[in-house]
Amino acid sequence: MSFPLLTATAVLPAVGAVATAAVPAARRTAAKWLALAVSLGTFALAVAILVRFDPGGARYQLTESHSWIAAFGVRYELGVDGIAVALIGLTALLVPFVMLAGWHDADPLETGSRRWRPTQGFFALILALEAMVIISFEATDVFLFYIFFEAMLIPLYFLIGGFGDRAHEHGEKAASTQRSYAAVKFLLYNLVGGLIMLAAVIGLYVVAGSFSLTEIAQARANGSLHMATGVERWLFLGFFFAFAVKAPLWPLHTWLPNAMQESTAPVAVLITAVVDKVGTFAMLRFCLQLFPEASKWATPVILVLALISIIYGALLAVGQRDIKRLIAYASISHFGFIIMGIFAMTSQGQSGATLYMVNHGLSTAVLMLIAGFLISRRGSRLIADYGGVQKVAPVLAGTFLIGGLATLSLPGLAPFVSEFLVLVGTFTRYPAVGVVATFGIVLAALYTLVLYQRTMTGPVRKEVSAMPDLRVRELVVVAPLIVLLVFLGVYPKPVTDIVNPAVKQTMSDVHKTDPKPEMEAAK
Amino acid sequence: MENLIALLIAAPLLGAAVLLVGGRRLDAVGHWIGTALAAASFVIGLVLFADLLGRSADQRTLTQHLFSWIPVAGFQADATFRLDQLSMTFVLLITGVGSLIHLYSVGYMEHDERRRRFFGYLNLFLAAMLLLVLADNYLLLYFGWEGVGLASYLLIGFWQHKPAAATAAKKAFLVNRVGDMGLAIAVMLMFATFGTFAFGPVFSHVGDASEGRLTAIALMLLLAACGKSAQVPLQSWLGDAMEGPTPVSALIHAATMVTAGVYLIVRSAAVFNGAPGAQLVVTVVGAVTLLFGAIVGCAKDDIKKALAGSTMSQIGYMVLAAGLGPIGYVFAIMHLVTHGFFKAGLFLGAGSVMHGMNDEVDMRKYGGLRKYMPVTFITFGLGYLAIIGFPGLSGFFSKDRIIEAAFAKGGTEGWILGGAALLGAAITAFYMTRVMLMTFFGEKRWQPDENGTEPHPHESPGVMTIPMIVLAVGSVFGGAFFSIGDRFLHWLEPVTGHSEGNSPLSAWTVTAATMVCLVIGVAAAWAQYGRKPVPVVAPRGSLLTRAARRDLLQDDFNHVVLVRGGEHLTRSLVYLDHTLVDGVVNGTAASVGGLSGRMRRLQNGFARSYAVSMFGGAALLVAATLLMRAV
Amino acid sequence: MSAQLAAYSTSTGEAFQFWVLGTVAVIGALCTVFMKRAVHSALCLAATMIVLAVFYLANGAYFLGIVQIVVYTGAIMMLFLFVVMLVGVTAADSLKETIKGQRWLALLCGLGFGVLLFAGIAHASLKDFNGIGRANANGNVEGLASLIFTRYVFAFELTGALLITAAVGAMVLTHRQRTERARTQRELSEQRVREGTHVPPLPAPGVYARHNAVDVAGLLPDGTPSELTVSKTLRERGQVRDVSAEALNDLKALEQRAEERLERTEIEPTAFKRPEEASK
Amino acid sequence: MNPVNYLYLAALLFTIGATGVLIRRNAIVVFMCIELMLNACNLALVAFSRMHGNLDGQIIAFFTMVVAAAEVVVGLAIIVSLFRSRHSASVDDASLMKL
Repeated sequence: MSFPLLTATAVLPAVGAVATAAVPAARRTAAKWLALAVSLGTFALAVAILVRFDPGGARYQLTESHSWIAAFGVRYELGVDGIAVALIGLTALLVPFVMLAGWHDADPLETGSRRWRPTQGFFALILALEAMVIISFEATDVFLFYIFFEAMLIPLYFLIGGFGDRAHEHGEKAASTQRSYAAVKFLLYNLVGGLIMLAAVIGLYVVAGSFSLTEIAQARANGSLHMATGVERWLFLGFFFAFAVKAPLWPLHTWLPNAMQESTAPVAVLITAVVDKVGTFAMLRFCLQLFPEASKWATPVILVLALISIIYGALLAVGQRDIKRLIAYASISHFGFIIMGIFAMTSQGQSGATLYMVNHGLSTAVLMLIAGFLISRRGSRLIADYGGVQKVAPVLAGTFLIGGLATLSLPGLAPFVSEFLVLVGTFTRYPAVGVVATFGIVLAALYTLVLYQRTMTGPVRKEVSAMPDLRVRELVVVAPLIVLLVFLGVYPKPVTDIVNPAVKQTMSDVHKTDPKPEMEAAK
Repeated sequence: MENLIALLIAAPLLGAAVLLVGGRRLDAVGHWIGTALAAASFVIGLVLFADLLGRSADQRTLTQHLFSWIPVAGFQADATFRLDQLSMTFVLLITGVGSLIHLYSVGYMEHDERRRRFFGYLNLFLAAMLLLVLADNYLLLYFGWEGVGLASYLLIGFWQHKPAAATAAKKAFLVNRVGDMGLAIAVMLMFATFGTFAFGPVFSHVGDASEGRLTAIALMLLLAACGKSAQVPLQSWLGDAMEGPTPVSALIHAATMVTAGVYLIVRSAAVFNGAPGAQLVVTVVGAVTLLFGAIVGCAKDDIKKALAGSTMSQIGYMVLAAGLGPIGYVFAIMHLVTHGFFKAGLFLGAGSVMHGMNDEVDMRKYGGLRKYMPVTFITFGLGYLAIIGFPGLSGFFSKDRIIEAAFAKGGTEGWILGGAALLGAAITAFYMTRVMLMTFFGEKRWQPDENGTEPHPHESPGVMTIPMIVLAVGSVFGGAFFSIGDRFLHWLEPVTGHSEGNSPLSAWTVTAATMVCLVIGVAAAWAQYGRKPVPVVAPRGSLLTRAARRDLLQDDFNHVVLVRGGEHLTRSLVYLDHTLVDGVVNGTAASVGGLSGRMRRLQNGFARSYAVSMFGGAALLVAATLLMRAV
Repeated sequence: MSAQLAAYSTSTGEAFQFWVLGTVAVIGALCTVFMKRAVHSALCLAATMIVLAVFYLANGAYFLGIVQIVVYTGAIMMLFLFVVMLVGVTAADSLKETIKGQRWLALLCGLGFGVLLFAGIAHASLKDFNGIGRANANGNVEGLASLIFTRYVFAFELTGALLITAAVGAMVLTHRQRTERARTQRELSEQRVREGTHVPPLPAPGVYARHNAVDVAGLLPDGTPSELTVSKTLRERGQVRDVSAEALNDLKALEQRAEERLERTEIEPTAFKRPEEASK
Repeated sequence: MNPVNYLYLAALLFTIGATGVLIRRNAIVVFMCIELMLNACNLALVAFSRMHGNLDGQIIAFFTMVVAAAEVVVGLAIIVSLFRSRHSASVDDASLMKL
């Protein structure tokens, strides 16, 4: 039997989390380095997956399968397709940067306390989260996926509720109240979604008699498993609701701004760039594959909701006064694009949506992490408290602008490719939807440039006049991400090559083909 | 030879990367690196040009395939460049004028501590602009299209510490984005119609598509062109864009970027030819803009804004010509090129004036500068003569052909369009004469500023005057060089196609009418600004003047409808998001909380109370068991 | 009554015994619930248990019957009485209800539950029954023993462990460890001086000609008894004997006798009502 | 007479005991009522034993007694220590478990 690469990729950070948590209180620097080393090791394993993965090969590769709870037919089944490989790569790539960015975020305020070990906790929780996210990307057993889909709420809850911005305009007490509000809100939203999904998971087992994604999909494909239309729709809705909460789709989005606003920038990055991607990923992998007919049935409504997300998120981003909240609403807009791409049911749309997941992870990471650096310097999240930063910290402002340009999908940066694919993919099937969604790119320019203008340009405000520029550590975090953004914007082929076969499979799952161009259709 | 095409772009791109990433180390030499790379691109352009000239007319299209950019099933966007006569013309214009302006900027930006970055942005612009004109498909064109938008944004807002500059930059980007949206939709429409958006296949399959589709595509392309070329209704950003350094105004907002819309229309000639309705809209947009810009140009006291109005108006001519179809394409491009020379020259002259006048832009505070800045005066004056269409100079040839073509459109439309073009020519003569008179003639009107320092007008250094001289030469001889023997027509015809319209008026009649208009315009300006001294404080002016000073109320309209309305919309949405969407959830939570608060009272802490409920529960269980039995 | 007979059927004798003793058992149970004093409740419960022991015997459970009397009534109930002596007597346990609606709810639940149980039993078809005779053929104790030490041996062992644990637990619970040193008399007196209350020792109980006990309060000069003179425990239990009236009566009687002796008038002595009869 | 009557009696005693638990506040009396309920159960078990003609019911009754003994020991110890700390044996006084 070959080396269980997928298991190793998930287990390494899990073990690392335990080890990091066990580092004695006084040696917090050692804990940080340990965690960073583990995350880099995980990245190496992810690269190994990437190398071993053969885009032209079987649908699920590097599969592992072991019996787990025999009584219910629950199996420990792992396997990755191109979409999963891309997202695992993204996750493993971002975590080391996130750690570096949050290097000092969890240092205890008063030193010398022996029992208080927030640093270890912070890094251990990040690793634990990484492990859970990776295994949910790998799982091809619905039950296994469900467990980790839910379990990742636990570390995230503590990350949101336990670690906030160091300086806060309303004082520490108010900050902690708002933090716990945000954490509880996050938890409740996602738990409700998860519980509804659990019902659907059980329902699926009752109907299909198995939790195995591959088995069910196969049985559906060859007609040996017939689902009544009503049953399929209900099950689909159960799954979709959970993913829509996590993604988040309007009107289930309100937890995200709170969570991102109150958590530290690295955690906020983990939320949008990594964890929320599990939701959109699962729509592709589970909703479409298990319930193709119901997916097609629900498409009109979902497209409308996605459209509302796009426009609504962008409009609200324009109206925000808080930098992080603004980025959160921008993300809601972008998730609208992703979901739209998935449910447009064209290969451009779905490839675009998958690329979008990766690219949005990178672009939000850049923007959010730099916003975090900015906030930690000034001690305020309010846009109005800044002005003229460009003059005192040109590199910070420049990288922030690049992050912003990526967010508004400027060609040459990675998000453009995916956004355009999504738009084209949607347009060919639903022209009106595509046209309305295009307004989103104007609004994206509006909120990004307004943010940049108010914070970075204009006369230098007194409070920011002594602001230091990006430090080496911060530059090390940002620069590779920017390079990657540019590279994937100019040459996205490496990712599309991995993604395309998987998308082709998904398209055949839902029995859809791309609409023919009008010209050929006329002939 | 094809492989050189990528180098055209690579040179300035390399410059941008080196200058922007290189950091302070390059401060001392950065501007020379930038200029050298721009010049290198120009040289490569010349080499390619020579190569093209060496080929027969139908062999003059070179393509270079670099790599597959976005390969997704059925959607193939390649990084492929296409060099034909049209793009060659642009390459030479962009790199030539670009190199000159780089050189000029070395002097103009000498005292700016961020000069290195300025050159980085200029190089970035060159790269993006070259990408725009060299792209072989619409998506790559879109890449360049937004790239120049970014460069324009960065350069307009170069002096970011000035809030006006930052706002103007943002405005320019946003208005351009609206246009970009049009281009994006056009690309999607092409993909949905033809299954591709590469130039070759699209143009060859135009005949297979329905006219409705073509009209939709053409109108979306027009929207894009309106945004980039500052045509009505998306023209409002150009005036504000003058907040940027003057070389930027010369390069981007006069000579090259703003003409990208014309390029787009001419490049998509095949599509427009198939959609006569859209062509009509194009001509209307062009005609309206040429008058709009001209009127605005008459009222502005800011020398750069007056020139910006002029730019708008001249591009209006080009769009008008492009909308006329095969009879106008060539002349649109020809006017574009000559305009590139003289307008860049005019802007550089304006920059030179500002340079000598402590960055004063109000023409009412100039006056009599011809004595202090002879070189600037002469070059500016030649540019002036060129733009008003003085016989023999560039503008005369190119504008005259456009007016002719407008009449040649035929029918009522032809008369209206031709009349508008003629009227525009008169107004052009008026406002340019006004600029000339207010700046270089009359008495000196400048005064010491608040700090008591009086400006000491002086001629600019050589690095600045040399480009001005070169451009002036171009302005004088360009038109004649192109027109004599119809050189330009023959050069460009294989790409755009050409047909002679049947003008109701003979060529000489049109020329004569143009001359009459010219004289009227100049005379009117002389009557108002030459004969009597110019007041330092602007008079209140007529209703039209006041409206024109405010860009014919376009900004006020935008402010009231879009900005205010948008603010209200977002604010109410933020409120609704908090109260309604969040409120529903929080309300559910609150009601559960209230219910449990009431339930909590059952937990009174008395063991006996709990025992009662337990006992009651047991009784219920017994009852349930009995009932089940009974049933 | 014969055991053999009880095994197969119910004789008239048993019926008679059931109705008589059953009534006693129910009355005992009711008294357990409704007697005001815990001691009385305990005694009533003991009575009920003894009746139940008889019923066990009547049902052929000889071993259990004996155990019921010896262990339950004899040991456990005595344990109850001890604890009652320790704590229960102090609490003036009124039957007045303090929790709103508790009594009604309790009665309702009880009634409902009882009705349901009765209905359930009536519903079950229990017309015929096997006597215990065969099971008891080798003697009841032997029968039980053979079951306990075979089939139920694990449960039996477990109950043994349980008993030991319970014994240890009881000891742990009732064992009181002094957490602080007991204060000396000197410290106590110093504290009293500091607080300014009762610097001298408390007054002694009343000493009378016919009453000389610690539960008799001393009289203040105006003839009312002083609470301070008796111990706190007695006060809490309400066992202070007020002999003031008696004393006054005696005084009256003495005066009257003196009057008679002196032959002043012939007046019937007015008897004071004694507040409480002392326990004899 | 039908031995079912024993069951009726047991049910009656059980109900009385349960009601007592609910009504009385003196912990000791409450405890006695619990004992009454246990005894009622034992009576029922013994009656069952007779009806079924085997000794299992008696065995269970026997175990009940043992467990009851253990329970009484611990329970009374709790009452004593409760009384010591609170100077009261009322169950209503031990109501600190509410918010």
